[in-house]
Formats: sequence, C-alpha cells, structure tokens
Amino acid sequence: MPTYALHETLEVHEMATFKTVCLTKSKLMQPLVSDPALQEILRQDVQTGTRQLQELGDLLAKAMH
Amino acid sequence: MNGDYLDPINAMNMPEMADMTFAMDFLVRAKEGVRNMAIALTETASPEARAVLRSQLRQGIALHQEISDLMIRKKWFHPYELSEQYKLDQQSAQNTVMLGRMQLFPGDTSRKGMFDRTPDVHKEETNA
Amino acid sequence: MTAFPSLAPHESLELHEALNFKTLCLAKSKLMQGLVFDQELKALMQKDVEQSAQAIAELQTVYAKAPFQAPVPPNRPTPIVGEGGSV
Amino acid sequence: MLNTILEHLTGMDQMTDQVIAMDFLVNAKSGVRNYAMAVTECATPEVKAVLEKQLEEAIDTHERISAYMIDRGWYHPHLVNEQIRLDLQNIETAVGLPS
Repeated sequence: MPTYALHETLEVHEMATFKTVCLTKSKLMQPLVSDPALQEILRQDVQTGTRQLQELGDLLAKAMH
Repeated sequence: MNGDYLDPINAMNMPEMADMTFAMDFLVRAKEGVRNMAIALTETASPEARAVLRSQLRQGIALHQEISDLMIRKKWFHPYELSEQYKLDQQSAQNTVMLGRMQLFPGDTSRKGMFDRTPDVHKEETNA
Repeated sequence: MTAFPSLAPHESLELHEALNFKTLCLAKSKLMQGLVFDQELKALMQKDVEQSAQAIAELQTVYAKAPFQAPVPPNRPTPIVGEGGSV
Repeated sequence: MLNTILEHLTGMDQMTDQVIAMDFLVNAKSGVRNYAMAVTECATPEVKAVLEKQLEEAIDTHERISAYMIDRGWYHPHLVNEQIRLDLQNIETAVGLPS
C-alpha cells in the first residue's frame, strides 16, 4: 500500500504550488509596502508561509517513494 | 442485477449496495458542508457569525472524517486501492442506471385529493 | 471598526445558504435513517441529525440579525396546492 | 517638477498599499477555500492533521487582513454603495495606468 492516497498527494501538491506563489509574492511585496500595519501582516505571513511550506514539503517527500 | 424488479435475484447483496449508496450520499453531503462553510467564512465580517461558522466548519470536518473512516472500514470506499474503488464506482453506476429504467411507481403520484384543501375551506364548501 | 447593529449583506446571504443547506441535511439524514440497514451508519446519521439541529439553532440566532429580517408567521400564509383551495 | 513627481510617487504609494492588501485578501480567501477542499480529500490522519492546522492558520490570516482593510476603509462589507464607489474608483485607476 502506498504511503498516501493518490488524491491527497495531489491535493498537497496543489497546496504547495499555491503556497509557493503566495510566499514569493509576499516576499516581493514587502519592500513596496509603506504602512507599518500592513508590513507586519506580510512579515507574519512570510513567517507562517515558510513553515507551512516546509510541512507540505515533508509530506511530499514521503509521498515520493 | 437485471431489469425486473420482482426477480428475487436482485435482492442479492441489496442491503449492502443500498447502504453503500446512502453512505456515499452522506459523505458527499459532509464534504459539501465543509466546503460551503469555508466559503461562507471568507465572506463574513461579524465576529459572531465568524465564530459560529468556524465551529461548524470544525464539526463538519470531524463528521466527514467519521463517515470516511466508517466507509473505509466497511470496504465501501477505497482511497488507497484505486482499482478497487474503480470496480465499485462502475458497479454502482450500472446498478443505479438499471434501477432508473425500472417501472417502480404508479403513473400518477399526485395524491392531490388528500391534501389540497385546508379543513376550513372544505367546511365553507359544504355549508354553501 | 464601528459596530453595526445588523449583519453585512454578503454574510447574510451566506447564512441564508448555510441555513438551507443544514436544513436539507437534517431532513435527509432523518429520512435516510429509515432506509439504511447498517446500524453504525444509522447511528452516525442520527448524530448528524442532532448536530444539524444544534447548528441550525446557532445559525438562526445570527441570521436574526440580517438586515432583511422580518417577523415569521406561524403558518405558511398561502395555500400549498392549487389556487385558493381548488385543484 | 520634482514636486509633481513626489506627489505622484506618494500617491502611488497609497495606491500600492491598497493593491497589495487587496491582492493579499483575495489570496487569503482562496487559501481558506483551497485548504477546505484539500482537507476533504484526505484519508491519512498525518496529512489531514497538517492541512487542518494550516486551514486554521489561513482562516486567522483572512480574519487579520479583512479587519485591517475594513479599518483602513478599503473594504466596506456593510455599506454596499460605499464599496461600489470604491470599486469604480479602483477600476478607473487600474484602467488608467500606463502600460
């Protein structure tokens, strides 16, 4: 039996793609923002986004074999 | 299964197949519920509405989990063995299409004479 | 953020959808219980009936704050079948 | 000359913040919906646990950004006319941008 079901692996892949775009965008946008409150929201998003992507990456790595 | 609804052969495994269909309907409903709640949550501004929808989203996820666990345990749902799932999908589709072709109900099901008047209207008519 | 006495339009419509969805779920889970053979499945459906009833009560409390809320009459105001009682 | 450039730049700054916040809100919304979809396709508890937690975080993020935008007057869920006025203004700005 494979580690994960095919459907869930594909969903994790979709989420990883989505989150990668989000993280990249948040990082690129950060220097363009002038409002400190918005800057703080973006900073937090970069932080959680990075951790979330690592978690998704771990799952994907296990789904490979 | 054949097209004759009076043939006892059709009763073979019927309870199991019926339950599988009902469980699948239940699972689809639970899934839809989770998605609907998530969408509703992203359109919500009031904290009170958010709290209600959020707790119902959690409850929906838990219910979805319970149903899919039950279905996996009963072998009605095979997320890991896709060819098993394929067989089930095709079978239930075939059976249900067969069921769709059967003449199960009388031609006229309106039963209107039993319900169309409120007691008051009926009384007025008899008085007149 | 200023406090508003009623809900926003979009969230009210989402509540309308959620309430109708839950109502249908309750009806279906209740009716289906009479048809299923498997007792575990039946028990799970009964659990859904109870949870849905609770969920409906919660949604109703919030939905009462919709900007288009109105007093609810005890019965459906118009005849259900036919015009004025005729078939 | 320098003044108009500065004005333009500062004006654009405001505009950039708003566009970034709007983009972020749209993303946060998609995030919640995508995670809800993904969670309902999960069978393995380990995968589901991760996605469920990230769904909760996505909901928090959405709450934060929508509260921020309401606070700044860039998002008016209660006042439809106000929101439409803002939308029309944004459409004009976006269409008017030199390409």
